[in-house]
Amino acid sequence: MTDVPHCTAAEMLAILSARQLADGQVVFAGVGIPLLAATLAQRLRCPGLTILFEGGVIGAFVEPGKLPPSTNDQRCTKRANMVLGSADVLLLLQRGYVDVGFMGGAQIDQYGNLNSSFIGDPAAPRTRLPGTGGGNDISSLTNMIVAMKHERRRFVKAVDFITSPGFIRGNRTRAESGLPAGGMFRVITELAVFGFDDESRRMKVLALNPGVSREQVQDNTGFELIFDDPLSMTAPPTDHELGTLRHLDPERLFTA
Amino acid sequence: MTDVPHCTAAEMLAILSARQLADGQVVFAGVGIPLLAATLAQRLRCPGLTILFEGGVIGAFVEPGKLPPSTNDQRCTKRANMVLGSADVLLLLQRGYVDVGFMGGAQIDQYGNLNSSFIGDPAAPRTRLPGTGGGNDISSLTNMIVAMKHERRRFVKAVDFITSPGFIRGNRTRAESGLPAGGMFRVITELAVFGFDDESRRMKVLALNPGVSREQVQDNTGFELIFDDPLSMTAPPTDHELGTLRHLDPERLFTA
Amino acid sequence: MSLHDAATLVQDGMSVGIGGSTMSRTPMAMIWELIRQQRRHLSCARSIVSTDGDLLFGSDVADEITTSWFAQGILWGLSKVMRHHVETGGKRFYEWSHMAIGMRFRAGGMGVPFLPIRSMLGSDVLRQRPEAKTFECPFTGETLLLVPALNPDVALIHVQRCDPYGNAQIDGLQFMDIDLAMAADRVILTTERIVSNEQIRRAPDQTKIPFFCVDAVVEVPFGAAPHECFGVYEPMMRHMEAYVAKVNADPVEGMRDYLARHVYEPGSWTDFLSLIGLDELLEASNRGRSIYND
Amino acid sequence: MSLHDAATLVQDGMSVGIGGSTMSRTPMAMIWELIRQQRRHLSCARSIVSTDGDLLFGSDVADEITTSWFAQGILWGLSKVMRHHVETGGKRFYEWSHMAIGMRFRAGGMGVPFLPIRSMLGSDVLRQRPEAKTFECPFTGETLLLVPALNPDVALIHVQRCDPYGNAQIDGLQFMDIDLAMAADRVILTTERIVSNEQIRRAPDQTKIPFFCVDAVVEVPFGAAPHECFGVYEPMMRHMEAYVAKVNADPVEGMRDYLARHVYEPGSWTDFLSLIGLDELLEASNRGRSIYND
Repeated sequence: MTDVPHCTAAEMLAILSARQLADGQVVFAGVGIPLLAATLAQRLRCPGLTILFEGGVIGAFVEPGKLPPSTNDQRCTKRANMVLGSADVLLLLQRGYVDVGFMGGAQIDQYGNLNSSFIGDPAAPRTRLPGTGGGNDISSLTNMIVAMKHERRRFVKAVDFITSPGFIRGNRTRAESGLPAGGMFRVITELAVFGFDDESRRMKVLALNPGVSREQVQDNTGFELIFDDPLSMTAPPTDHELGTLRHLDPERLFTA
Repeated sequence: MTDVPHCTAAEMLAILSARQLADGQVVFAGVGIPLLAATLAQRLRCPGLTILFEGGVIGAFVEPGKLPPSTNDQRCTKRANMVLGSADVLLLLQRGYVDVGFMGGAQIDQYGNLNSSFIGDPAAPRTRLPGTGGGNDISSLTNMIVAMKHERRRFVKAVDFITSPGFIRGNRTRAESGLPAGGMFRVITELAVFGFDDESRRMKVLALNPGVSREQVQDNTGFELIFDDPLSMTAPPTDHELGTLRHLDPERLFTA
Repeated sequence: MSLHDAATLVQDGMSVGIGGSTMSRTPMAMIWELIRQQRRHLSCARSIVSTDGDLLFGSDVADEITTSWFAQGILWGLSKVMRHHVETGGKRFYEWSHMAIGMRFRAGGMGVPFLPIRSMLGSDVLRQRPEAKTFECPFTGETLLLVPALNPDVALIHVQRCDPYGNAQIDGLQFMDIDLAMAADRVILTTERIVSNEQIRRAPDQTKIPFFCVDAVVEVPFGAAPHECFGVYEPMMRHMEAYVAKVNADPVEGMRDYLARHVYEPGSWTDFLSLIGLDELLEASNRGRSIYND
Repeated sequence: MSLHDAATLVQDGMSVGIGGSTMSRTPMAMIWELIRQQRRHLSCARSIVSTDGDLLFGSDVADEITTSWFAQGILWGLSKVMRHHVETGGKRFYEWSHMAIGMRFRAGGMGVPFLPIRSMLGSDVLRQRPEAKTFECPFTGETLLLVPALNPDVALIHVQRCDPYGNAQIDGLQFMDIDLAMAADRVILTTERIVSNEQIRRAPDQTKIPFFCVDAVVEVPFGAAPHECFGVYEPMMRHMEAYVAKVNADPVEGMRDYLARHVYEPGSWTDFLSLIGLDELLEASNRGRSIYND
């Protein structure tokens, strides 16, 4: 996938995702790569990053080597600023206190809609996926960053089922659906960093990961991509980034 | 007022009110006589009486001689079972967890409506009273006991302003107003104990206080009363009741 | 931050939510400072209003107060100050039920335009409040009342402790302060003491207000005086009684005199506390802490 | 009360709200007992469902589960047990957003028929849920979603401690348990320990569920095993991993075997804990208490 052999795809995802976060932001992070990447950003460049977890945690400060197996575990609360009800932490999104949501994704389409509910017909699904969790709420109410594996079957023209809304059918359809705020901001994969066109709201390649070609990205994508012009090239992970990441997840719980 | 000279009108109110409560009930009590009477009932006959206060207290157990100057003071929480938000304690009424509300009253009418907002025209009031507090919520959502002074100007045919609804205009007008539950249950004064007719919902004398005549009650009331038949006579305060009451309020904060 | 600087976040004409209830955890020092800075035309809202409302009307800082109950306290009957300002028509007291005020703050804090309630229906309190809407429930057909969200421009809240960022821990009665903090666009915290962020992080389930709601933190010991602060001091009743006697005797001249001597003349909040007197402060503290004695 | 007697409050066909979330404070002992008593046709609801949902479907206790997310845990990917029962059509998984579940319990706890939210709009999650109603706000003209109250017949909630009357104190993450307790018509509490009412009254601001919501209290140490209980034990991951390997290898036979050996055969909950093993219980306790070590 990449020219950086010392780094797994999951590690690449975590490091590039962490770079998308800015100090002082309030980020609502899902379990797995998002939790890990937000924690990485906090340790690298963003000591004032406030991490929220769905279990009901504000200002998490996860301990190295003690990654929680879900965002509802007690480990999420260690040295946090505040613990509250899990509906209440989601209400912070609705009230507008959250700058960015950060989740993983199973299937995404050209408008940034995510599916984590059904493969096939919902009435008789080929696969029943786990469902939205807080994903629908987060993506409905704030700006989203999604970190996910880049495979053609995961990057589809239209998802089978919109679990977590991106820009719905593009243009102004998101706002017209009753979602005036937020929307898909960035998608991070092991191949590239994506944004969305301001007008059409179609997915756009902003930067290629080190050693990745345009063709490689397009070939692994089930719809036609827009490429930013000029197109950036992402700097490779540094030893400091990778070292810090591995210190956080020495057992490769989320970076296998 | 009464033939029991060793007892003030306020003490009589507190003692007769306390008798209206039953062990095991959940009672939402206002400050003043209600707080005192509920505490008295708890010490006399109802150790399992659960007292709620508007400040956000469940299971209050007020200390003798340390009566709180409002139901929002820390003294209300001493040895309570639970402290919660003040909107949340009111929501218990809406959810149906409260058996009886218990308040004082400034002005009441034949249908048990209470006014604590305006004397005269609300647009240009002769007197602006303090307002509803939790009274409107309590009387809208549960069965009410009211303890108040019996004066002709306070017992009126129709209150100037319905702050806390009783049976509105009688018959089924309360339910028709969107208040299917609760209603005025008892009114306690230094003269008598009142209920409300099951059909017309007009105020009815259930029992005369010791030494009080029918005429005396009617003469001090600004509308025509119904008298229960047969009419009961309330037993006078016992020394034990009075002694316990004075132990609770030795400074006569609420029983002057 | 100083009381003076924090108070500049409150501009003339703003809507201001006030934390605490009746005589408890009232942000008195901040109100005192707003009077000194001669703020004008505020629209205030509080669950239950006590002598704080007297001062806001009597000093001409507030034009209107939204609350469920407004008196000095049950012990003193009606507030002659409130009566004077409302009955003569100069000031407005907008009355809602206590739960309605709470649900208005809660709607604001939840980021929705309204919440449904089952009280106020059938009463004249509702008739005075056309901004609430009676509504037929689409699920059950019942009549409900929709009360509109209340999102003050700024909230004034007094707490026992918070860190320099504004992560606040409230002991005992919370009243409507958590909803208010979430609902307000800005929050000014006064606090009995500022503690380290490390201390906050040791007991995160005691934190009630997160720092990102908070725009200013001011350490003001006895910042709710002469009202009470749970676990720290009870109300200073001798001062309160003298105050009530003075302003109820003459709501205009009595108030003018109280403001001159207790608000404008002192050089600092500590000077005001000196007027209450060390003996009463110590007594109130002793009673306040006694909640933890058993 | 015993687990056995408390479980009789849950009748066939009832709606059952389940406290905790994912692998945390799950009332596993009560679920275990319901399986042993062969309860049938339950309609369950929980914020996030983990292996508790596997067991409820795999034992045929529940016909339907209302939740926002249903898998064994992020570490193990999809639940093959859930997939088997839902995809073959025998069982139903009703999906709502996490906040929607929370607001449905909250509406139930507040005693109103619905609450308004701003999520789920525009998504296919909403298209699957015609029982939610899109609504034009009469105050702002915005589009909102009204989600209906969820008032389970009975709630199962596990807590760190409560008194014999059911006044319960929950440490750390509360999840949706407070709203659930208020919403349910009956509540069965399991608790790590029963403490005196005197102890509850010493710290009333730590009480999260009042006794009058509660219909049964059962002291069950390790009552959330093999899941975690905040501050007491973390999840027992070796047991969990063995469980997942077994049931995902064969969702029918694997589950049958697990239920036989871990639910039906043990003579008591303590016997089940013995199957987890003292070493893992002690390790989990050590990790659980470590939250308070710093």
